[in-house]
Amino acid sequence: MPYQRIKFYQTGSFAAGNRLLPADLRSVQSSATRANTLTCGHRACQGCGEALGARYALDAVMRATKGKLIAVNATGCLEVFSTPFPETSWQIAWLHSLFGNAPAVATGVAAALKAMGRGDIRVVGQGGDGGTVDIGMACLSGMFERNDDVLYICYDNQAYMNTGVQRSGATPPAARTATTPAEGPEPGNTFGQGKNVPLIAMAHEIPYVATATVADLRDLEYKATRAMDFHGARYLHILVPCPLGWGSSPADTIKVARLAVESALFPVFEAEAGEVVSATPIRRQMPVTDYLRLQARYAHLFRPEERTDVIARIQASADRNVSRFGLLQDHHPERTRLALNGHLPAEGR
Amino acid sequence: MFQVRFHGRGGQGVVTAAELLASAAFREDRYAQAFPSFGSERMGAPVMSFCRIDDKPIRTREPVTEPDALLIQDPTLLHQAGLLHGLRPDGYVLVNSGRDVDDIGLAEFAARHRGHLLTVPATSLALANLGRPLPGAPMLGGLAALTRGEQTVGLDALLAAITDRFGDRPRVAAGNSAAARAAFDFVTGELDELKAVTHHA
Amino acid sequence: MEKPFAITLTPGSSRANHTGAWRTERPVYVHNLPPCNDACPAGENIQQWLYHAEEGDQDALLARGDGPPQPPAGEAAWRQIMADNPFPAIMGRVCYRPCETACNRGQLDEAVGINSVERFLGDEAINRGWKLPGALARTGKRVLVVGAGPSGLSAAYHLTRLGHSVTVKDAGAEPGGMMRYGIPKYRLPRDILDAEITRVLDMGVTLELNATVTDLLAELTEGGGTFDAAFVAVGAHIGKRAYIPAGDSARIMDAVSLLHRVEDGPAPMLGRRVAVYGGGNTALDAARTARRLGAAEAVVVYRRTRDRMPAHDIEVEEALEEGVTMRWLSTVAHADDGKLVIEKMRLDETGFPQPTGEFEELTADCLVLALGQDADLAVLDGVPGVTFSGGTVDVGADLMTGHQGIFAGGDMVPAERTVTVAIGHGKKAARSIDAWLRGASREQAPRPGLAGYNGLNTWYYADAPGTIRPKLAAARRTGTFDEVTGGLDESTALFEARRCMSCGNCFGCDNCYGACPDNAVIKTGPGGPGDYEIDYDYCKGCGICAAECPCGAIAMVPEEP
Amino acid sequence: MLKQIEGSRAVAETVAMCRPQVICAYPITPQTHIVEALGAMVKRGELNAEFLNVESEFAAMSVAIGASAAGARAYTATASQGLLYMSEAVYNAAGLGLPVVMTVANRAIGAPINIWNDHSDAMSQRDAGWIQLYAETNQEAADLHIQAVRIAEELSNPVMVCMDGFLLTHASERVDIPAQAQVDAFLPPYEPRQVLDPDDPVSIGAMVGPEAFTEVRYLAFERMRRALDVISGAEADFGAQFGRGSGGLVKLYRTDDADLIVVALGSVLGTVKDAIDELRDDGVRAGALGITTFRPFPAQAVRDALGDDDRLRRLVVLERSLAPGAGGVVTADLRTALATGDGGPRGAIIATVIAGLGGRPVTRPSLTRMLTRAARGELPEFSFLDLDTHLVEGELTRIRAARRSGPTAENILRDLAGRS
Repeated sequence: MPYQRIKFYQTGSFAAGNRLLPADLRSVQSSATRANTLTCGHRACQGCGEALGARYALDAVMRATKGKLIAVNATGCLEVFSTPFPETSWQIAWLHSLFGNAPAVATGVAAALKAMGRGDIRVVGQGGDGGTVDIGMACLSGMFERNDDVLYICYDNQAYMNTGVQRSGATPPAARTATTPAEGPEPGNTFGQGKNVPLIAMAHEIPYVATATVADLRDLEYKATRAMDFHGARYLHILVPCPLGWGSSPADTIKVARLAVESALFPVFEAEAGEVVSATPIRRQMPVTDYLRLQARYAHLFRPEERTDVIARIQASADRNVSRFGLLQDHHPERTRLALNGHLPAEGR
Repeated sequence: MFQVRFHGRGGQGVVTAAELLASAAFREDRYAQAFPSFGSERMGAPVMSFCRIDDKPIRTREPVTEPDALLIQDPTLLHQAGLLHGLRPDGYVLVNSGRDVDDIGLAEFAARHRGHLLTVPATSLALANLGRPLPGAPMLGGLAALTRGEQTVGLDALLAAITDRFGDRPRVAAGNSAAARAAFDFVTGELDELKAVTHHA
Repeated sequence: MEKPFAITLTPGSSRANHTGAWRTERPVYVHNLPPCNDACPAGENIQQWLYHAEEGDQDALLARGDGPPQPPAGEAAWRQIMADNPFPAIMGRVCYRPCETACNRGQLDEAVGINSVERFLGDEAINRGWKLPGALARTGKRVLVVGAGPSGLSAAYHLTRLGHSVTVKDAGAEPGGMMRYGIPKYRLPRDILDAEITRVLDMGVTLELNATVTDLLAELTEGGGTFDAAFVAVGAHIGKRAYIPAGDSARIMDAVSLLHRVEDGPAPMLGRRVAVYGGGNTALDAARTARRLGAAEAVVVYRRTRDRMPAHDIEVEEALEEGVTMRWLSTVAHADDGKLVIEKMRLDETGFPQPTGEFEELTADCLVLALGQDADLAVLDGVPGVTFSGGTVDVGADLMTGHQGIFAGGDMVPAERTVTVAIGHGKKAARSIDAWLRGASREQAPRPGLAGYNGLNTWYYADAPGTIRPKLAAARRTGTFDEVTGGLDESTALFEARRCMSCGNCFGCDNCYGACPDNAVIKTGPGGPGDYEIDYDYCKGCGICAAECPCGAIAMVPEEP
Repeated sequence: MLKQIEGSRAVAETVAMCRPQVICAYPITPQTHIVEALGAMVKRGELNAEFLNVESEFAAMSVAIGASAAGARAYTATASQGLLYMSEAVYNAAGLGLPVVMTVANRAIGAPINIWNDHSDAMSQRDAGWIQLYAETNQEAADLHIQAVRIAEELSNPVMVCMDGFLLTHASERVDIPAQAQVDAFLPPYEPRQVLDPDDPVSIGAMVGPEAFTEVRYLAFERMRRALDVISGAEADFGAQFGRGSGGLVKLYRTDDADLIVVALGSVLGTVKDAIDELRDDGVRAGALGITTFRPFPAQAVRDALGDDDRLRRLVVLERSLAPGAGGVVTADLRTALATGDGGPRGAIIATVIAGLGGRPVTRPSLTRMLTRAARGELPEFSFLDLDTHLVEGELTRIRAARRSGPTAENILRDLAGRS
């Protein structure tokens, strides 16, 4: 099912379902027979973006693989809330080993399947941002470098939520965490830190890298499905808001993710063999403050007085994304590629 | 039990030499044990390896401290402290050198170990036959001659071991074998000469 | 598989853990009142019929082989309109569209072209000859309707559907009242008018034309007549007269009679220059008609300014397009042969026009007065209990006059005088009469809350600007009475219908089903409105479903302790 | 088939015959020759398996965990720092009950960095839940791998085969390499107890709280108890199949009438046996008890081996690792074994001798000297073999003299240099 913006107008073009679409163009999540890989009764917080993102992604992969799927999970919120003895919320073959080794364990599963002649079964490795960009980075890079036949999915909620919201390598600048408190002249996380794992993944020139959020289900499902068209190492980075850690309302989980995209703070794109091939254009660009204000982790930017200086730096990074990925035009892969590879002037450099 | 200690420099193949000797002994239905002086030495550094040969299983794993034979693959090591340390009174010493024992400053030692200390131009023999300065095989050929194969190994077993070791590279096998045979003949000749001299005296 | 204790678990076993206990608020599906429905004087369920219309008739998008062939959804939409309003084709032309003014989409890009879709459906019904469902069982009750205007015909239509026998008596030669004698052809072609009236009559309504009711009570059973109840809607056909000093030869007529004569008599000779005095829709109709009757100049003289004009903007725009000119802040002080004396006015702080004493001349062969209309209340004169005030009949909320069994509506009761309002009165009266005949008092269903713009999540709606209806070129208008505004074709009508955001009512987008982190929304059907249930065993009450519902059809309500 | 062969090569060839499906490794001295050989076999197509060059030992064990959970026979090898680096995954493999087999080419642990042999690495993982087998010779090293695969899969528990780095891995000696048919006959195909299967999905690796964690651990303890029988069973079957004794729980050497018994693990037993013969020639009734299976600790087998009459016995535990602040790791287990259960000698006098740390040769003369003292009852309860007392005294004096005396290791090296 190729992902396409709906070309004809009718109510709810971007909604999960839509009775006016032929069944094969409706989303996996709209199907009454979706796999529900992560089912009811899990112990995630109210409005958990990770629970949502995991089901979105894995249900799509389950459809793409006709149910022939094995998932490997890093330690973290997802693992803890889904499998506390004696109950599991997973309805697929699922293995949890350690915090930092999910990519390697997934590699082992894939290698075993190959050795046993079960190439029909596909493997997904998954973890949070801590397990991916920090403690799991070596294993992830190794999996990429060997081009093992694994799709690795990072559910990025931008901090160590499982342990009580400590700063991770994916925590954005100025965000408050338990280890980057809103104190002192530069409150929250320091500017100029953190790593962009999608770009690092692209540097490995693996077949497929993509970013997505829980705000655009159709885009996310397309990418999870597209990833399964490839063999070798693939990486999907999904932004999943965390009401607890971000201090946002549980009801706003999807809204916050949407604003992250519409403000250009989280560029949504896909790359093949190290080259960006498409960037999802922003529908209506929003100022970053619309995004920041919804989250208590940024409250110090607005109270007691508004930190216009800090907000300006954040806006600058959003603007940089706009020019870097060409987020404001209907996507021009060539232009985006050039910008990303530094051949075009990009703002905020 | 016959114990050999090999002295050489990293890259000269002392470990291979020890293993070749062991494997030759194995061919003669004897028990053998070969192992390097386990180190992280790099190319050119002084290194040792060991070989034990016995008629019954060998259990000990300690380094050879009282060798029955010393194979010195590089004469520049001769004046290294403790090189000859622990050599048994009736032990053998074979030095890789084109010069006479007297010229390498071992005259006095040679006098005490008459017929047990010899030099053999292993490197030049290797160059001549193999085309590479690897003295391992000729040194073993020399040892076989020096010990008359009694306590160590016979030439045939040695040549078989060499052929087997380099089985996948026939040219190398042939070269090493030829070098070993040449060294065997050379040492045999030297010994006959000594015998003759003794006879005249 | 023999599973190692505790380390390895059975899939889906967490369903034993009922997380519903975490909930402090629960989501519930609601139906809120869309602003269009709220604003419709005829009480149409616009959101509902647009929903049907969205699917289109031979919808190429649905003809992809999935599912059985769809019934003509356009017909379903039309029936939905007909439940409240018997004249979609007329509405689609003459209604002043309060629905579109209220439409939430207006705050996103442009209001949905409800009126144009209604017209498309109305025309489709005429062209395809769609039939109405049969009426309910006959009640044996007889109702007299006085006046065959929009209000009377609407009442007749609804009463008939309710099973009553209806006779309509009208003083005119043709049915339709103001729709025929007040609205010019170029706004409402007569074939359309006739077709929709005929459809009503074909239901078995008895129509008596040229029949003026002189003794209403005599018609009723109480007066020895045969009717159990009456609905009076004779409209307001008497043009207001104002005293204007005029010379003997001055040619003055009123707009109402002008429009009436254009319809059924020899068209009056107006001359080259025509002045129309007044600021209402009728004034503009008169001016535009004058142009079509050959007047080179048509000037509208109005005492106030444009922003204070009671006429609707569309009318003013179209009039200006057709070369009609305006004289603001002016009154006619004196009329003479071939010329008028105009006094300039100014607005005082209360916005009331005051004379300035400045005069000027305006050449005009004829002066048309469009100063409003009065209702002919004669039919109700002397009926016991019936009272009047300000030239209109006093009625209750159920449109019943002071006399039991006699109801009134349309232009003769206090209300905005539009066709749509009149049609609404007809429906309301019909229901009241039905209730009265059954000896019941009609209880109003409680009005649900209004579905405001802030309750929507508009991100989910595709960007879609509105469709412009084709218009007859201004040059070709003045010569003829051809219809000015064109209609939409099927694709553009479908497009317009699909711009509806279904405010306050589920349209089956599956968002709640998809967006629940706890899989606590159950799909009970293929995915249409109301095909969902909340599984309160697992719903943690996060509220994402409500927040992400595009049309605001889910509400979060506190859990009772 | 008899071969004069390097230990690493012998192990590689034997492991290949066990038909591993996934082999993963990260290079570390002295394990390299084993995985190099296996890698070559896979490349040449002689061995039908997936060979992965991973980025760390942590990844190596993680790949093995994934492969094993997916139902494949998984093998890896490491040593020293590598074993510590994968330690988290080592515990995890055991916790998940995955029958991974791993060779540990025993080597010391830094700092100071040291590539030579002792048992510090394996001993550091003794409580990881793995079965630990120690090879005395390269023949046994090879044979133990065949048994390890069978034991691991029968119990669904990982097995570590420990062979002394360099002393065995790099030593060329006579080894009887079995025929593939023999190995196949001894090793049934892998039938996993639990497996990741999309057609019969399960969640492996749940989080277990206080309500059940103790029970999970108890079951692991029970499994280890059962392992004692399984290991003995494997030893017996192996003997029947291959016609030679290898593996098992413990091995005895001239212990029948012995009243001086050396307890040791691994290749040092060879030199110990020579020393014992020498002592016997001098009339000392000495013997040796080799512990092949260190985890689970074969307490009963040890008690039985040492006899239960009232004769006074002196036990010398030769430790190849040091538990700083405690003493000897093996000694502690031995004392527990003798203090509990049925039988076993009463009042045995136990002396711990730390020997052969970081590649220090354990020579027969030193052993003989030490054991002679032991026989005379002159051996202290705890001592180091061949400790350069002069050297350490020098450093200790220096430390007492000045607080900031610099790194001990470097000072010692300076002293050594100064001496020669």
